[in-house]
Amino acid sequence: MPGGDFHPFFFVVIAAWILVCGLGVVLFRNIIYSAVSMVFCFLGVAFAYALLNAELVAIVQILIYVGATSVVILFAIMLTEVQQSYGQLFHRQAIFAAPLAVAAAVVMTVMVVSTELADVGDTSLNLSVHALSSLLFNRYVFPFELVSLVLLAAMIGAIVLARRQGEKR
Amino acid sequence: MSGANNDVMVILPGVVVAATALVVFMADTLVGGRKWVLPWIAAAGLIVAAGVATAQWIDVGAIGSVWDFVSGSGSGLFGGGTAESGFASMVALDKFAYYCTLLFCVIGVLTIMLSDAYMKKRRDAMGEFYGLLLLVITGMIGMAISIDVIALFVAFELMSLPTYVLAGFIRGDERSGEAAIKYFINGAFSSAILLFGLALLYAATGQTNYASIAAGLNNLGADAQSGLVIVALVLVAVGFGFKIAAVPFHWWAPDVYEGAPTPVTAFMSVGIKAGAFVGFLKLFTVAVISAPEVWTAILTILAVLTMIVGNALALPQRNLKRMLAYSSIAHAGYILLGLIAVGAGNVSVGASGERVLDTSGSSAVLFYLGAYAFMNIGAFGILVWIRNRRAFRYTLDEVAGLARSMPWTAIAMTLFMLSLTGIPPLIGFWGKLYLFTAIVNAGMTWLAVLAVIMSAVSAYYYLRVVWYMYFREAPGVAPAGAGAAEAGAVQAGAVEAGATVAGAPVTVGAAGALETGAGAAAAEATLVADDAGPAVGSAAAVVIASLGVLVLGLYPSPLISAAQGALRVLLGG
Amino acid sequence: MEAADSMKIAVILIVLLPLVGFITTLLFGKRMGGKAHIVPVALVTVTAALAVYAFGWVFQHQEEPFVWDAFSWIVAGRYHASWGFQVDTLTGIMLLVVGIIGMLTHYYSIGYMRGDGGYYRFFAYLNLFMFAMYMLILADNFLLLFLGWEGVGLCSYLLIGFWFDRKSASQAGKKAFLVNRVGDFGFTLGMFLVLVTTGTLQFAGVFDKAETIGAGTLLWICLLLFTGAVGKSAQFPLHVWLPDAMEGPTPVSALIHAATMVNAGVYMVARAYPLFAQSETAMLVVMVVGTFTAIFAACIAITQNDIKKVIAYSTISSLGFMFMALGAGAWVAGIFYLFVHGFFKGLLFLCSGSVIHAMGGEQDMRKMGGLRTRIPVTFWTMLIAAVALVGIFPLSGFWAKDEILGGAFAHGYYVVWLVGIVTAFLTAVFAFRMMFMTFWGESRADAEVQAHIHESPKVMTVPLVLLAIPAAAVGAVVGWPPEAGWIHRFLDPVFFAVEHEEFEWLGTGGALMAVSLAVALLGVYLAYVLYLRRRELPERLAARVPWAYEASLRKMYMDDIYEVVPVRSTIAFSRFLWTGFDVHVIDGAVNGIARLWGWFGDRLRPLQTGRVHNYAFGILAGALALVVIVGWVWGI
Amino acid sequence: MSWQDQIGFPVLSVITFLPLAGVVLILVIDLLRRPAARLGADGAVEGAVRRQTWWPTTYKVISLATTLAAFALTVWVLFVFDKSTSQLQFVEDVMWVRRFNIHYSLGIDGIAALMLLLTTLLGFIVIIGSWHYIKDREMGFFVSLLLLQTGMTGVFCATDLVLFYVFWEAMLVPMYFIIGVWGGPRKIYAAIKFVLFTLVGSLLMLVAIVAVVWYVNGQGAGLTFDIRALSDVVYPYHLQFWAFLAFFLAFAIKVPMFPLHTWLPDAHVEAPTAGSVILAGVLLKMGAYGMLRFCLPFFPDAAVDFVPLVAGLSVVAIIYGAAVSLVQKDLKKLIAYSSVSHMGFVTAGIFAAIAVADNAAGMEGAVLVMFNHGVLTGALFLMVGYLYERTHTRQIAEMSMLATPLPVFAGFFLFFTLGSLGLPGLNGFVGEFLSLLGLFEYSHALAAIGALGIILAACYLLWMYQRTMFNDRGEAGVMPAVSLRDISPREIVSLLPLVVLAVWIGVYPNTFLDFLHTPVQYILQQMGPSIESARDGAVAHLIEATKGLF
Amino acid sequence: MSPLDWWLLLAMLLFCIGAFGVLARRNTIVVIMSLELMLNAVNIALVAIAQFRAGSQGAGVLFSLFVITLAAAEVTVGLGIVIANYRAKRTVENDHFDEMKG
Repeated sequence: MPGGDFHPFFFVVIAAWILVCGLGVVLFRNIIYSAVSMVFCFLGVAFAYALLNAELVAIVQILIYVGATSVVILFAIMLTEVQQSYGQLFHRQAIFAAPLAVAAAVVMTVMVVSTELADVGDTSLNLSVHALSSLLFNRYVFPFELVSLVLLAAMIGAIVLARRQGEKR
Repeated sequence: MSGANNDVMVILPGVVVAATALVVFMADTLVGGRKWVLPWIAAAGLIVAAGVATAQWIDVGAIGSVWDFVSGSGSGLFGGGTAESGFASMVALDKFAYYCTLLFCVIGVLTIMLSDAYMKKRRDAMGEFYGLLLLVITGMIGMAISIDVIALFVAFELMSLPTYVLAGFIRGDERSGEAAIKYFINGAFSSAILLFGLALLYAATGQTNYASIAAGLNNLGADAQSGLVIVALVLVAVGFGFKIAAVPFHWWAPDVYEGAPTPVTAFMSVGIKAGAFVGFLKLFTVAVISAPEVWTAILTILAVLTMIVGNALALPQRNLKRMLAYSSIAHAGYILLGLIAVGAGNVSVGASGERVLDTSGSSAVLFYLGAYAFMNIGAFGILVWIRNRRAFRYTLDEVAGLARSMPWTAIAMTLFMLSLTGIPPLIGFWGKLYLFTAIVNAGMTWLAVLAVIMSAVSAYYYLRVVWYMYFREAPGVAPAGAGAAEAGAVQAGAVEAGATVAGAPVTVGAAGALETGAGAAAAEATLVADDAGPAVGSAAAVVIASLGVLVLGLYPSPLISAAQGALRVLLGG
Repeated sequence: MEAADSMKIAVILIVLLPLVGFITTLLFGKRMGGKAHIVPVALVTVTAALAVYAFGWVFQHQEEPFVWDAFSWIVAGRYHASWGFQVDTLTGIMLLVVGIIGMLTHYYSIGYMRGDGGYYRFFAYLNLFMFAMYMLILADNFLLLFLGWEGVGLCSYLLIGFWFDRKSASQAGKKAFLVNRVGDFGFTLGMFLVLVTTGTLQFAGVFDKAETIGAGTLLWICLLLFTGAVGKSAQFPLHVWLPDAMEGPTPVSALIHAATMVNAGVYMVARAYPLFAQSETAMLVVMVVGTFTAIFAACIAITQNDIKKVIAYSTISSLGFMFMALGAGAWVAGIFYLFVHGFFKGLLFLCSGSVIHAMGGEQDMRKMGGLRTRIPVTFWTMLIAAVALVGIFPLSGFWAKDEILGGAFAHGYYVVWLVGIVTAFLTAVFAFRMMFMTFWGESRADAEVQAHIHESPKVMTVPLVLLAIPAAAVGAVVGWPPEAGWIHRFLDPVFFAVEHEEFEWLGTGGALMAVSLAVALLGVYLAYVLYLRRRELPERLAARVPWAYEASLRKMYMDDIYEVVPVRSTIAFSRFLWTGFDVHVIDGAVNGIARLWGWFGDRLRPLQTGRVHNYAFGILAGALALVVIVGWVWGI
Repeated sequence: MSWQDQIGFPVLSVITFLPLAGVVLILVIDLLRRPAARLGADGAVEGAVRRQTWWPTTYKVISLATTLAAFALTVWVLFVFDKSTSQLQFVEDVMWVRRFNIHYSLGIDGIAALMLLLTTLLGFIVIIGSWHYIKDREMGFFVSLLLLQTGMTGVFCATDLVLFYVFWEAMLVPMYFIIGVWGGPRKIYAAIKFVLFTLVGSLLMLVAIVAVVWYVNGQGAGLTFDIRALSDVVYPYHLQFWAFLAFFLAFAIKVPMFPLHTWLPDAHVEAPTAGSVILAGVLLKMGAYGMLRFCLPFFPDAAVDFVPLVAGLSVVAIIYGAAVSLVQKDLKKLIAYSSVSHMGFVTAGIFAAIAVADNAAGMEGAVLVMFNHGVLTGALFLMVGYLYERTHTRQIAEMSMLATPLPVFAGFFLFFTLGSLGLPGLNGFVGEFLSLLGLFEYSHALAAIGALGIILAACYLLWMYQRTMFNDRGEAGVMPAVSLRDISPREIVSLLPLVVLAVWIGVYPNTFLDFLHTPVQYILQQMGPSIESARDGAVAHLIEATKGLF
Repeated sequence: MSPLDWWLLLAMLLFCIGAFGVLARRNTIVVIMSLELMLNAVNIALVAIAQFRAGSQGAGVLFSLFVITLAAAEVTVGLGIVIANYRAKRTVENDHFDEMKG
């Protein structure tokens, strides 16, 4: 598939999928449904990456999000034993938040779309996995190392937080 | 130096800090009960990192006399030199980075000292605490040396994530937890916004490297003020504005400052803020320098709102931590003036057609960050110190009469409050003077006028602390009238009070400067509670901060020269 | 220059000795107790001798006055004022009056004030007064004159309020000072105008340029200076302090409020003769004010019952006479009157003091009577003084008064002359009303007081007698022949522009003299009828025209007007400024701004809801707003 | 002229920092005398420390010694002072902050010399005056007084704008404490009001300082904060206008000029005696001094255009202050408002002097009024303090006939009252006469109104005197025979220097005026062209300035 | 509209949906999920830009990889915080966390 080639049909389908599932996350009353909807959304995003010719990202997306993150979230849902939101689903400010979100989308879209970017075109940057990893471990090795520190911090942080009080290791 | 060697040299101070973090984590599992070594390790790591940075920074051969060194007139400390980039222009070790690294290490060491008594109570979590703190500092150093938005964002996250944890470090404490959740949700929200902004910036230029972004924006010509760039810059400003607590992205600050453990609050108020400002400064003045009109407009709005709202909301606060939180919001507003000065200032065209900035705004920001570090850490340090000594809910009423019970503490707090107000000859004054010169020089005098009016407003709540400490009496202490009261009665009462509290610990300061009426020690005796024990570290931190505020206030040249020299060679610009 | 050098020493001593007396008495007088008077009295005696010496010097050097810039006082910018002294014939006359009466009053006070708790203080103040008064008359520039001017005012304040534990005394002292201050206000502005116009304050310098000053400016200068004189010399409408000033000990009344200080205004106007003489309008004002005051005060004096008040209003009236003279152009006559008035009015006061002393402090004439035989020395001296005051041949007052009236008539001010005649008539009435009520008839005092009546000690009566001599004779001595007496020749160098006409005994001059003498005698007779022969008449008269009587008794309501118009309104206005404006408007604004900030901060607080989602909303909304604003600013 | 040529040691620094050295000495000894009171010391030790009765005397003596030494040095300086030149003298100059070319530079001209004398004089007088006044935290009080003196001295000596500003602000802090810790019932309100008022003005001044300095820098003249160098620059009118306003606001608040005066009565009433004396005696002078030093020579055109406004406000202040004094019930408040009135003469004199050519007398008079007011009002506050120590009240209504039990006191009180109401022969007269004369040259009408203030001054002062010292209430007013101790030798000693000065200046003011001739001429010279051009019309200038804003 | 614009539009819409979730939902866990949506939206944008923007050298793709990792870390920490708070307050509804305000 020629990279970066824009397929209106696939785009529309995937976009619809992503947005509907995204809405599902936000709108479902049952938190489990929300979580499942999120997983589907992530899947859609993975397809979008594929459509954009970034297979590695798509795979990583599926591995990390669909595989790991979703599970963590589900665990959290189980741990907090709150499957359903009782009472109000939304804050009262939702009636302001919805227009705000719409307005944000509109304003940003108008502003972004109104800007004609000169250099946009089908550059079909077709990076192989090899090329990507080469970049990752040469040019981007510094952020890569930093990310590892972030993960370390997150892990330790999660342990610190989730540990019960007074609990000894 | 060259090649990979060179790359490592470029990030060496950061590597030292990160490595120390790992050492702390590991040592945590190895030392068993001897947890007290952990802070020493952490501090040592920071000091080594600072030493490394200093060694790399200073051109030893050109130091000249000691006096030149101190007054900054020699070229050895700040003049000349080159900047080196590494990791394929991902990071750069320029004088800016040295300055920031040194600043962060100082802040880190002071925070470690401040937290001694606090962590003594939470021995088992010491490793995590100091390790995470070091990781945050690594992230901050990363912000300072990044010259690529990807590195910048990762460093940003490295700076943020452990802070969320630190804010919620007191498990079981609802306020601490609440602080963490507020900080986390808003923080993640705003970093997503920041990320989107960076993505749009990337969209506009197709580049992530600062220099390339600058070139790309330059190529855009008039489009450098297009809707895309505006949205991108606003979103970036949201992300950084959140971290520096600029209005209207400041909401978290008071709640989190109040709820988080006080040493962490102290760290957040100066460290995180400094880190974010440093990243902000470098990104805008290096990468987005081609579109100064846009971000100057954005920052001007932010600065005006921040100064007004911060000061207005600090006024009614009766909780000292909250008051300091709002004051720190207000100070963010002042510091923004420096950034605006850069954007609004005289941008001349260099020899090869590139834009050359007037750096006085940037150096003012760096100077102010340094000055602010001393005074605000000091102020929070006093709160920690009082909390170490007695039950203390950080309210204004509780510091009433402090001048009698803890005279030296009161004096130090007065110094910090006056410095925050900007009263000379304390360091806060020079910070403000520096900022005002920058902004006036940039032709935006009205902002300076607004800032001074707000400073006058701020004087009210800063001086309120002083008046509570000095002009009021602690509850239960008979007020001794100034003129009319019989001296004998007061003396007798004081001696009596002194006798009844035999055994109550007296602070180092109580041996103090002002003729005290013994007094409040009696009330204190029953309250001195859980955190008993000498907290030498906190005291030392406060002393260091006071000395910094006072000595650098009397002779600010070294810090000014450093801040100015830090901008002399700015890689990527 | 032998003589000048000796004069320098004399002048310095004249000024300094009383000052030394003041300081030493103030510092050590208390320890000296009843002997506290020794130093000041001795010093004043020496000073009087020196004053006489100075007079003698001036007598010899009439044509060239002694002027000496001792040392500079204020040097600022292009202005310069110095401690400079000037002795000319006018000064000489004043020196004589001040020196002699001052000395005699000091002696008199030894007796009068004996036993008073503030004995030493009294003499200290008196000496300070002498210092200031000498300074006033010896000054060679307006500023130094002003120093003496204010100095005598201060002493007047201190001495009127000498018995400060009496409310009325302390009130009266304050009133005197404040009313004088109003005059000084004008005097100060006058000095400014002089200074700005001529560049100097030195008399000689100013008068040299007098002709170059524009008419309008000159008028202003004269009017402003005259304001000062009005205050100091108790002219209408600033006369109100002088009657109250009688709260002070009687020697003070004699010395300060009759013989010397109150003359300062007259002296000053006379001194500024070259200025006034240039401005007809100013002269007219001086004359009108003087004339009006003369008759105005006389009308009040006629109903007063306090013996000192009568003399006080009489003094006001006399001072009015002097201004009338000056304004009418009869300069020498004015000074002549000042000269003789000092003696007989001083004497009159001292005698009244002796009467009061005899009556044990009683001042109400309605409780006196029949004292003629009980205190003969006092009676005879007082009678001389009264006759002199009324102006009956050949006593002093006659010559001076007659020259004034003659002068007014000669200059064509017939109305003024007529008013003067009426005043003279009234003067005769109230003066002899006082004499008859006090010395004739039967005594109306309590038995206890009656028993105590006694003649004053020698130390008081001797000065009375000594003073009676000039009071009786000096007028004839220096004023003979009328219009051309010695005093005219003596003062001519000062009032160089005055021309003399030959006095015609059988012409207008003689006729006028006869008229005034007749009027005075008529007045005495009327008093005799009203207050000795038909005592019931005054009451019936008062009942016939109650409004007139009441107005006279209530001092023409001047005090009431002052109470309401300037005093109360000032206080009310000040109170409004303070509680209304200062506290509410200004401070209200200040506190209001502070409160506004607090309010603003408080209103913002609810925004800080503590809820995460609100915060996030704020962030996003803020971001959106920023985009819109910045985008809008750039018109996208 | 630098100190090397004149006196052989940096005398201004020594004068400035001698009190600070005293503070250090006191603190060191205080620490040394508590050998045992360290960590873990108990109350017994505290008690033992407190029983060291020699200590209060010692720190008072140290305070007195340092301030007396500063005064003696000042007198020496005045002897050495060269009155024939307008140059700064005893100049010291050390680089301070290289980045901004800020110098630690001191130097005085004649005006500053007089103010220096006043500062050091009142400095030691209040030490004597406060000897037994403070009962609580006494050492802190003396330390504050010494710190305050260092700040005030520095203000008058500094010749670098930033150094000036540093001293100007630094002096706020000890005053804040003096009012706040040792003040009366509403001390907190008064203290914070004092600080905030001053701060608002001085912070705006800071912006103006920066704007002025950076303008000069932008003209290529290089960065300098040197006052003389900056005052030689000709600034564009709109900068002059706004910078003048900012400077003027700062100084007008300090003076204080109507309607910015409301901090003053509160501060004076609540402050302890020494605080009031210093406030009235020195602090108010700093405002007028600032006008002379900055507003006029820096911004001559703007200053000239502001003359009508300032002169008008000054006259209003004269009348207003006097009128409000008239109805005060509190002695201190009365004197406080009278300060507003008296300082009106100062500002009137200063600004009248620049309104018309060759009007140095007004300005010299104004400076003399500054000095005189320091002496007289300082003395009056001191005496009210002494009175308060005896009667424990400052309410006029609660006093009467005090001249009976306190004759000597009443004498002194009368002396200063008379000086204050401008009796010729005492110092008050000379200054007010000259400044009113200056005003008269500018506007006869304003001077006439201003002169009304002299009448009112007599009214309120004599009324005050009558109500306190004399009998004001008939028989009822006679105070019961209370045994009040008449004035003590210590108190007399504290007042005598002021008496001497009051007479001296009244009789021979040239000793002091001589110091002023050349500096005033210097200022007027700098103003010269502006005075000539003032007739172009202030309104046109104002419009121009407003345009410059945008 | 260029193809990139379409992708950016998609990204912005998803971003705003996520933002709406953050603003509107009470359940903290859903809020965290919404945050993830926002990050995914950015990722879509990044990858799209990398593909369509000339001279972008694939930085966007790598950026997105980092973001995915960071997002995972963020979720971990976030959920840790939520759980810790749940222990203390037995609730995950974020409007219960309003003890500190004003």
